[in-house]
Amino acid sequence: MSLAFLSNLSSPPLLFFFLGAAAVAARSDLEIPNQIAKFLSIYLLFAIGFKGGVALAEATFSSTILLTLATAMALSALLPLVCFMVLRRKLPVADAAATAATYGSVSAVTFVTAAGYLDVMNIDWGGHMVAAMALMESPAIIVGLLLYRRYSGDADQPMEAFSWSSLLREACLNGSIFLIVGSMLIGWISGPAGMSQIGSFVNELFLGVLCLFLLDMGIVAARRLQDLRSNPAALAIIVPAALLLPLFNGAVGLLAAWVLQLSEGDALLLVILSASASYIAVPAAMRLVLPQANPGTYLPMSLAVTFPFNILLGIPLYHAAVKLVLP
Amino acid sequence: MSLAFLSNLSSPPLLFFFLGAAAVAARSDLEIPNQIAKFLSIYLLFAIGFKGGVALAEATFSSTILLTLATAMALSALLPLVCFMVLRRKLPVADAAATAATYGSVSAVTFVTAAGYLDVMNIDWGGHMVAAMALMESPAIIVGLLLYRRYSGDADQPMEAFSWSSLLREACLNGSIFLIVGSMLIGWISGPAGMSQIGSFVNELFLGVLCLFLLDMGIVAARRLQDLRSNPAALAIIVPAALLLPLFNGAVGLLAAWVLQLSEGDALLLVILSASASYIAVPAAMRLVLPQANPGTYLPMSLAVTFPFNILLGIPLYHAAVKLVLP
Amino acid sequence: MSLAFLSNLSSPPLLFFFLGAAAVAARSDLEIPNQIAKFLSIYLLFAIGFKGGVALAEATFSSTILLTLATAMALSALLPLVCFMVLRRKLPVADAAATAATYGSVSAVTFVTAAGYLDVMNIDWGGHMVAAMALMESPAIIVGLLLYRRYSGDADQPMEAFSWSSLLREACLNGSIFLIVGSMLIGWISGPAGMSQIGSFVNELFLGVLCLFLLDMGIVAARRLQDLRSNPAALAIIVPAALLLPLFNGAVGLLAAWVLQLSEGDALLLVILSASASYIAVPAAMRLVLPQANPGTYLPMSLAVTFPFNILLGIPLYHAAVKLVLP
Amino acid sequence: MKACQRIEIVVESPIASQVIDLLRELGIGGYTMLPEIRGEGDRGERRADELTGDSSNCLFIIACEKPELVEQLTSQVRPLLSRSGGVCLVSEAQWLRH
Amino acid sequence: MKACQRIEIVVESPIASQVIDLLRELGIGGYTMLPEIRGEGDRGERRADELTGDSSNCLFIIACEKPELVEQLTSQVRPLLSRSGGVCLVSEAQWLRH
Amino acid sequence: MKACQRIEIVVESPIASQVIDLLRELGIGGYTMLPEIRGEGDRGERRADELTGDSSNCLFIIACEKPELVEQLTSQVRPLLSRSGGVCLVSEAQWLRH
Ligand SMILES: Nc1ncnc2c1ncn2[C@@H]1O[C@H](COP(=O)(O)O)[C@@H](O)[C@H]1O
Ligand SMILES: Nc1ncnc2c1ncn2[C@@H]1O[C@H](COP(=O)(O)O)[C@@H](O)[C@H]1O
Ligand SMILES: Nc1ncnc2c1ncn2[C@@H]1O[C@H](COP(=O)(O)O)[C@@H](O)[C@H]1O
Ligand code: NA
Ligand code: NA
Ligand code: NA
Repeated sequence: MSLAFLSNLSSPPLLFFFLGAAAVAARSDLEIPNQIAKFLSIYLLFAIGFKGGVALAEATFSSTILLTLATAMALSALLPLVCFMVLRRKLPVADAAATAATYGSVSAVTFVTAAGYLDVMNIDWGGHMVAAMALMESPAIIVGLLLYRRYSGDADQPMEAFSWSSLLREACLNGSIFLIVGSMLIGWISGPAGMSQIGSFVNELFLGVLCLFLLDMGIVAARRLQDLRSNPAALAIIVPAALLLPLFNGAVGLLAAWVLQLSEGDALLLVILSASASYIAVPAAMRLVLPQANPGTYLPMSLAVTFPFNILLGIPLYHAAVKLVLP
Repeated sequence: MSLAFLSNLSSPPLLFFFLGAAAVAARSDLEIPNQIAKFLSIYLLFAIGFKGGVALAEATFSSTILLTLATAMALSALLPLVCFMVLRRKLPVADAAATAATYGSVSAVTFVTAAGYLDVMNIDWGGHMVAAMALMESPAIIVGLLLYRRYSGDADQPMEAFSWSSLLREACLNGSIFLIVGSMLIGWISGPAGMSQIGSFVNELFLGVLCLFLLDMGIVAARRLQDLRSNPAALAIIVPAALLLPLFNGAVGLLAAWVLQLSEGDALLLVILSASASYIAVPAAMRLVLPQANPGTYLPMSLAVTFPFNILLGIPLYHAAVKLVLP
Repeated sequence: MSLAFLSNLSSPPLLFFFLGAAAVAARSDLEIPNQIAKFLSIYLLFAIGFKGGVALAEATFSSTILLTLATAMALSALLPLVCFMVLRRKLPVADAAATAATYGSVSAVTFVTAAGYLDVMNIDWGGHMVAAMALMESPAIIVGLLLYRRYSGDADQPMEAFSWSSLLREACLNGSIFLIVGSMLIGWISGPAGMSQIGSFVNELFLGVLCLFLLDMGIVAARRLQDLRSNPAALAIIVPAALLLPLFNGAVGLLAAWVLQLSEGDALLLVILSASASYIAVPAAMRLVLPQANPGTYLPMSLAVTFPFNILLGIPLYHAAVKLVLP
Repeated sequence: MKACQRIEIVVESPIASQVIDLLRELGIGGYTMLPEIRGEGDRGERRADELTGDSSNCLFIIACEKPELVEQLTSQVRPLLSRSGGVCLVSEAQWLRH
Repeated sequence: MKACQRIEIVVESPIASQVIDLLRELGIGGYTMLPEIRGEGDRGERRADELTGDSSNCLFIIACEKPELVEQLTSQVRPLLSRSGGVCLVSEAQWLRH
Repeated sequence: MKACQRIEIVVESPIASQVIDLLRELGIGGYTMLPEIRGEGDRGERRADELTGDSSNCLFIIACEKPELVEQLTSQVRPLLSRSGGVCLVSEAQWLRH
């Protein structure tokens, strides 16, 4: 296990994440322009989605696939329940609900990093895991909102500016999700013939782009951590929660993977999906449907603490756990 | 032919065009940042220009090449005449002239997509077609302007803010044209030695970048179509015209290709050049030299209707016609 | 030698530099969006740094390496002295000091272009030259500032808004330097295993990206040259100085390379580092520590004259000189 | 030239679409919008450095000649500002008729 | 501090260069320009999403202390606005001398 | 609504951080900043086309209700403007309280 840790930590993508954080710590003016960071993430979603789709086109359809997808959705709906129960002791109801939604949902970039890790390790993973990721995006948002309405006391009072249709649009049609699912469908339709056309674009640039993208994420996460420092009270709740929630959710995900007896690669991906927290789609949705929640709570938790934790320590840790439990 | 249609429609680049349009229809917030879209188009122009130049360096110079170039220029000057005569029955003179110029000129991106289609189909095309494209850009603009002056009635009245030199600069030195022609010259000068240096950059990324670029074009074209919906009167003229003009112009291009007995690839490119309509260079030039024309007419025609029509249905349709006529 | 000149001048990257300059001369609106230009430079620094680091990991550590690094630092501290003595006869003290710092320091992009030239020529160069480049960045800034304080007459008067810590931060932690050095360290840590992960991203795109980047540099340099034209007085001093300083500094660098008996590749890189002038890190630092100096002097000198001179004529010229002196 | 009021609104990017909807509802036909800008205030620094607009602002400039519309706009913008921060400034200007 | 007029012009990007030429002709030495911004008005929405500036605006800010220059500028900007849309606002401000 | 002063500062990008430091020192809690904009003035054209901010400007918008703070700010901004150019405009505005 320690070897996996080391080899993960010395892989270029993670080292570039550290480099970004170091740039902030050293107060260097190193910066990735904003549109470039968006481009890098577009490329990563495009590439992983397409690869997953082509893999799906080559796979034989099995009931395990369907079961995995159903489990993924269930996880996304159930995980927020536990998170909420714990968090509402320390946080206002709105913040607890929004945080629960954030941690029930998934981070596409964490998923992409884990898939890259598997590729480097030469471990197969199923293309349907991309679909699983997409399915885990939205249930958590809806559950989070229902939790808020149930526990906040102002359930009857008509929600200002709220509409289920706009909620569903935010939850399901978020740009990142739309792109990765769309790319998966396109990969699935065009199959190996499509891969022969854009294969080198999709495969050979992947890890290099991931390096540059994680360099940017390192910069942004370190900045948010610095901002957090000025708020020691919040820090005492936020940081421990942001470290424990992924471990707990990951353990539940591992349990599900064990029940389904998933392959090594798929199991790791299901665990990382459970353990990861959204910092793009859910925060955006929460602004619209739960504006009472303070983004200063749930956003730095997922972006500045859980994301780095998952990609740096989480992936090899969960991998070790998967190998232990699913031999 | 139906096979070509299907294989064209299931190729990743076109599927990504649909994905972009679907994102707009579903009101997803998927978006390619603006500078990234420009970068993708810079890459495509650079790559096609360079490839064409290297091909030119390797080709033996023949009189067919010269004839093709001359024909291309002639087409660009003549096609607007017919378009104008038809359009001025339905549109104000200024709009008709600007639209005629738009359709006489060419769309570099449509050309690039067609060249990519040929590469995927393993059909050769001549590097001089890049030069043909460049030569077709400007004559249409000048003819459009002359038509306006002849028919508008205010020919004698000095044109405000108008100068031939600024017209020619807009017409010939537009950034896209400058880049593709410049890259062609550089490819021609540096030849196969140059290709060995930047070959993998130019070739292997091409279709992948085209996917992302058409994703953006799908988004933009769908937005413009949505804007059009609010104007049903215009719609009744604009949409049919934007579908018929490429068919008519393409037929004339095909006739020319038949007269010249071009190869399959070159013929298809000449047809697509004739059928395509500018939505970058000409609209920009029209703002300066024909400000009386309403950009709300000619811009959505070429961008939201003709461009998608050409890349989705036009390319395989013209290809089938070429194979019929030039066996 | 003339052959090297020609083959350098007909290589795609340089031809694209000319194309950019031609676009400005022809008043075309060709333009590389600003964030894209930054992205291209980020990629180049990342790729060269990483390659250098991997090369370092594979090299056996020798005393020549240490000596080269020490010499590089010494050059950066000493070259400004001579430059300053010459320049202060023609320029105000502040301008002379800032210009001396500019020419004592290095241009990362010139270095990257020279490394690409060596790769194309199949000439080896040592990864430690990246470290040498980084070490040459800052000494010149400090020497320039000391020169100003010594000769300006207002040495005792406390410098407004000046602090050594902010100076050192600007000098050593500039984003470009931070990125190339960080990438070198990461290449060194992850070694050939890392290269196998991101090798094709780092190697195969390099010259293509350099083409697009030099296209942008051609545009920017030509614009600055045009701005200079309106100032003939300055021109008469600036242009000759900007041509002579690289030759003089390059000669000193060649002398050092001869003393150290460096290999052909390393010698050329040391010469080009000496001959090149900073136009990113130093100008930014000068704004803070020497605001009295006029950026209109030192910036166009290095960006519009010395940079093009070095990459167009300098590299093959210095190469010929290296081959003459170090057979 | 016609007297008008110049309204300037800074809000965080995620609620830009709500401001646009509001303008349309009120029948304010025109606005100019500058996306992805930076700022600092009670809610910390917004550096415009995230993938989403989470840490960026946008700036609306609206010329409006009907005082009652300005009144309505500001009263409806106020809750948005209270909730997620920002500023709204109103000043007098002359609008060039064309 | 010196009294001046603050002129603010929003026009579509393709005619930005005409505005700059105009400013230079009039001898107005200084301006600030914000490119690629968005907006909506009588001519529909401009989303700043096209390859060319076809659907984007730009914003000029000009401080000018000579009323007659302001006069000339507005009268020459008017036809541009009539033709391709936009707004021009003029207000009073104090200019910090330095 | 509360009367305030609207301060608008254009400076070249390399000294943006000095302006921000200044604002913080003076205890001016809020500002809005538009990076990478273009302009022209006595020091030539700034096209926002370089890798660094060397040829670009940035624009600060600051709403401030304390006249003495405005006083301090302008007097400390003046030397920055003298040295590397730019403009600072001050005007009256109404600040929507929330
Ligand atoms: N006094 C001010 N002047 C100008 N802009 C401000 C001011 N206060 C806040 N802002 C802007 O409004 C945003 C949100 O402010 P706040 O809600 O105070 O955090 C900031 O990021 C700034 O862009
Ligand atoms: N009332 C307004 N306030 C602010 N900006 C406006 C207004 N009306 C129009 N604009 C701007 O001017 C551009 C062109 O307006 P129009 O000609 O009305 O379509 C729009 O895209 C907006 O950016
Ligand atoms: N009269 C003006 N109105 C608006 N902005 C100006 C004016 N003069 C200068 N500027 C801005 O201030 C920057 C520096 O001006 P200068 O120091 O005069 O070169 C310019 O690039 C413009 O962005
Ligand atoms: Na999760
Ligand atoms: Na055509
Ligand atoms: Na040097």
